[in-house]
Amino acid sequence: MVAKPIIAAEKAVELIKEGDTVMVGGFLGCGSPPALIDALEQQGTKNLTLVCNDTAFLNFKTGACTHVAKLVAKKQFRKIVVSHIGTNQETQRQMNEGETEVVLVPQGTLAERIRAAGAGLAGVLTPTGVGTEVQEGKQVLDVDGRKFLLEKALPGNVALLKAKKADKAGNLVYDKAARNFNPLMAMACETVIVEADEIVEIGQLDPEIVVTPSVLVHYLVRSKKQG
Amino acid sequence: MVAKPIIAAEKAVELIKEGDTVMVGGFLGCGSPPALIDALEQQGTKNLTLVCNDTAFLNFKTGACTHVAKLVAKKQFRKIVVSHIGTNQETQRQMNEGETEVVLVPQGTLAERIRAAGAGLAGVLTPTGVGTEVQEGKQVLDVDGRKFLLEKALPGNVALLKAKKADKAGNLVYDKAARNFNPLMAMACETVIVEADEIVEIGQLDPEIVVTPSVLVHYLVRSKKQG
Amino acid sequence: MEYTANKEVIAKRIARIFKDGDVVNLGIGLPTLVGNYVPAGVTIVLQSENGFLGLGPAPAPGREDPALVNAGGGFVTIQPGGAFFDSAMSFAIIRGGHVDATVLGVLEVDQKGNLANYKIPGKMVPGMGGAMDLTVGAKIVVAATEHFDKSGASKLLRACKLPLTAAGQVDFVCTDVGFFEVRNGTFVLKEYFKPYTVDYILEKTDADIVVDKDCREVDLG
Amino acid sequence: MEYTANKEVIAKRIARIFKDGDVVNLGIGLPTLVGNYVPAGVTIVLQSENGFLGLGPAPAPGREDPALVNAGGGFVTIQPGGAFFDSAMSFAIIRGGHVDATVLGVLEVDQKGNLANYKIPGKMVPGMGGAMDLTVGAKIVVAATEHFDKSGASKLLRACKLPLTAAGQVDFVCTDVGFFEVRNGTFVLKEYFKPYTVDYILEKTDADIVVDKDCREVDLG
Repeated sequence: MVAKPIIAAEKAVELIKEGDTVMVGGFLGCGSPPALIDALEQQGTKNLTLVCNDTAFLNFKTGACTHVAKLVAKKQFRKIVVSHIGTNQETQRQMNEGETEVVLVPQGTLAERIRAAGAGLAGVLTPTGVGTEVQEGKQVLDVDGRKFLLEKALPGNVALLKAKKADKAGNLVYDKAARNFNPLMAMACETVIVEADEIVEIGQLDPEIVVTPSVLVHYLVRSKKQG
Repeated sequence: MVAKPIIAAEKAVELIKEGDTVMVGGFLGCGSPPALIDALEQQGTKNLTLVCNDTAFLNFKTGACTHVAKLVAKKQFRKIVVSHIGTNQETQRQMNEGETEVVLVPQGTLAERIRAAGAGLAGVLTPTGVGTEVQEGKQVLDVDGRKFLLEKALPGNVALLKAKKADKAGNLVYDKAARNFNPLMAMACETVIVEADEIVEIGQLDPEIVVTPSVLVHYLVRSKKQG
Repeated sequence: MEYTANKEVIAKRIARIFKDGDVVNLGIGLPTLVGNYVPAGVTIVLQSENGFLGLGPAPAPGREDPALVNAGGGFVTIQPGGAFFDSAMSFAIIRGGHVDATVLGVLEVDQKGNLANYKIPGKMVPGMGGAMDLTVGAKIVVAATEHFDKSGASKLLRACKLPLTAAGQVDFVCTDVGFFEVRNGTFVLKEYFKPYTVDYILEKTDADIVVDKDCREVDLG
Repeated sequence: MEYTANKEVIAKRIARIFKDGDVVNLGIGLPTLVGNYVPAGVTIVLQSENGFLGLGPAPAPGREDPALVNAGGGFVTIQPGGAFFDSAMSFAIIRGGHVDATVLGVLEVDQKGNLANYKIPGKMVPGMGGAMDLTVGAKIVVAATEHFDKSGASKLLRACKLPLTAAGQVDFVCTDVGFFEVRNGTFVLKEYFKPYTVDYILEKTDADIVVDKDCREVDLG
């Protein structure tokens, strides 16, 4: 098995170029990679497209601003593809004022579209969204008398992921509900960067419990937890 | 968490009725449930449709006949949906002589069709099989200038699966390469019956390493290994 | 008769829908309360769409785990026999019909079973999150809502005006005045809750309601 | 010059294609031999489509594990750093372009990059197994075949007659007489193997062949 480069977060985000589609793991921040997000904010790259479950927390009153919300606040995205923005007032403001294109995707459809990209499928036929605004502009197919939307694969350039533990080959396991979109995004991006709380030697992860196999991972970054 | 019934293999296969579509886990028999297959052979139910990766081993010269090949030999299937029959001379004979309908499906397409059924999708768009006989009779869709086949979901009535370990709620883990199609078939059938080498109390399986969550499993059967 | 909003009544009634062993997904907010009123002898298994089965109650103070939260980001626990999985598996379970029931909050719900709960154009656009998949995938979809909004307008309508979360997917609507089934394009009143009356409900609700032949008064006090 | 079938030459040459770290899927039969000749200093990671990464050599006698077999059912081992997964993930890896190269056996291969290797109608129909996904998904598809069949007929053709496993997906064909690239609808001869000559190959092969400007003799003896 071949070891993957272990690099600093600041080096890792240099792989992200203006105009790229960046996928960020996590669900309301649970399972998002904090060091990679901070480094991308520091780098300041603009005109990105974000693919994420949501845009985490940003509250004008309390001043709370967490995870990808930091990048939203810095206006690094020209387009945001997520299932939920209800906890981020700034995303709603940018959308309502036409500053940023926000595409709302049903969460299960988002998961399948990302997975499809990673699995070499052009898309899936889902009943979700039939008869709603989500249907607009999409091909509707009749299969055995029922209507389905053709939802196309959603690939990305760079994935920023968070794992609990990685081996040096890039095999990953996650922490409880922090798994969520991370394993799917690992399949769907040209460059996959993983912030891991712990990095162990090759052979120290049981092959039965690996969730993301090494072949899908390109770079490892040590989380600050690890020191 | 609610416990699932633990029943005898003979009782379990009574859930299979003439005309049913039966999915059987395993890859050349590795990961197939021996006690359930033997019980179904004993019961002798006919006119079944088999969905499996392959039809295991049946060799006219050596007399070898393993796993689902036993059911093929007894002519319990009117239709066989698999990716490979090269190791089963009887399946080839039945196909060539028109006794049994054999549908050959590319292995990755078979996996996705089963998964789609379990995931509530009507199908997927795959590039696999474009320009081959597999394309015949299927809708070809052009997505962003490339051709894809619409491969429809493939659901089943009863799944016969093999696990290494189950807890009484029905959470499952598998044994190495014996995993293969088992977790997918667990999603795709109305009734899911699992032959497990070991059945432990609820709470004794780490929720992080469960491969098939309990909600997908309906009955447990003790394998003979367990005594 | 005066209307007093009462979330507890809604949660109590919905909790009686479940059979032992049911797999249930409860939306954030009012629907989450339902979990507190499941009758003794009935065990339900809660699915959390962010990726696990066996959602348990909030942890004791000091025992919070940032990696163990529900779909609203609140700290929770996991029950023995639970399991973690990724978002694709989570929604395969939801969309694939492996969830027995879901309970969802409401902006508007109409007599055709349409539900609107994710968007007030130009005003509030939280997004649909998992709600569109839940309404399409769960075997039983229950809309949980106070009967009237703060201005006193009926939340049960002849036709939703807001963008739909799901078209024709709602099976039951439970409010704090009664329990309704959606059948053939009308609401069917199955139960009215003390102290409200059938006449009160028919008069105040801006929708077509058929009174079930077995309709009865229920006291959820 | 007389032709002698030589699988070893084919395996040796193909093994030189790989870069360090490549993820490779080797078909059953002749392609499996390729694993034995990977040059020192190059580590490849073998993917086994029945569900794991890090396929290792056959175990010592007595150490066979019935749950640890390759896609042909043969006993194997798993390398440190390997991982098991289900068939959907296995083919997501294959179809999704995460496999750098696949080596597949041949019944017929033609100059348009068509491959036939799963069916001789009415005679032998093993089925395509994972081959159709592998040809579509792997970044590089190498067809491995003896140059002639037992009757002496060329296995490289102008156009396949048998049902196709894949249309236009083959990148390279390696036989025991030479190494060919498939380019713009013809075979391009890149190397001829000692003791065969360019003229021998052009004369005996039933297909259009362009001789690459850098074409050279290679000794794989």
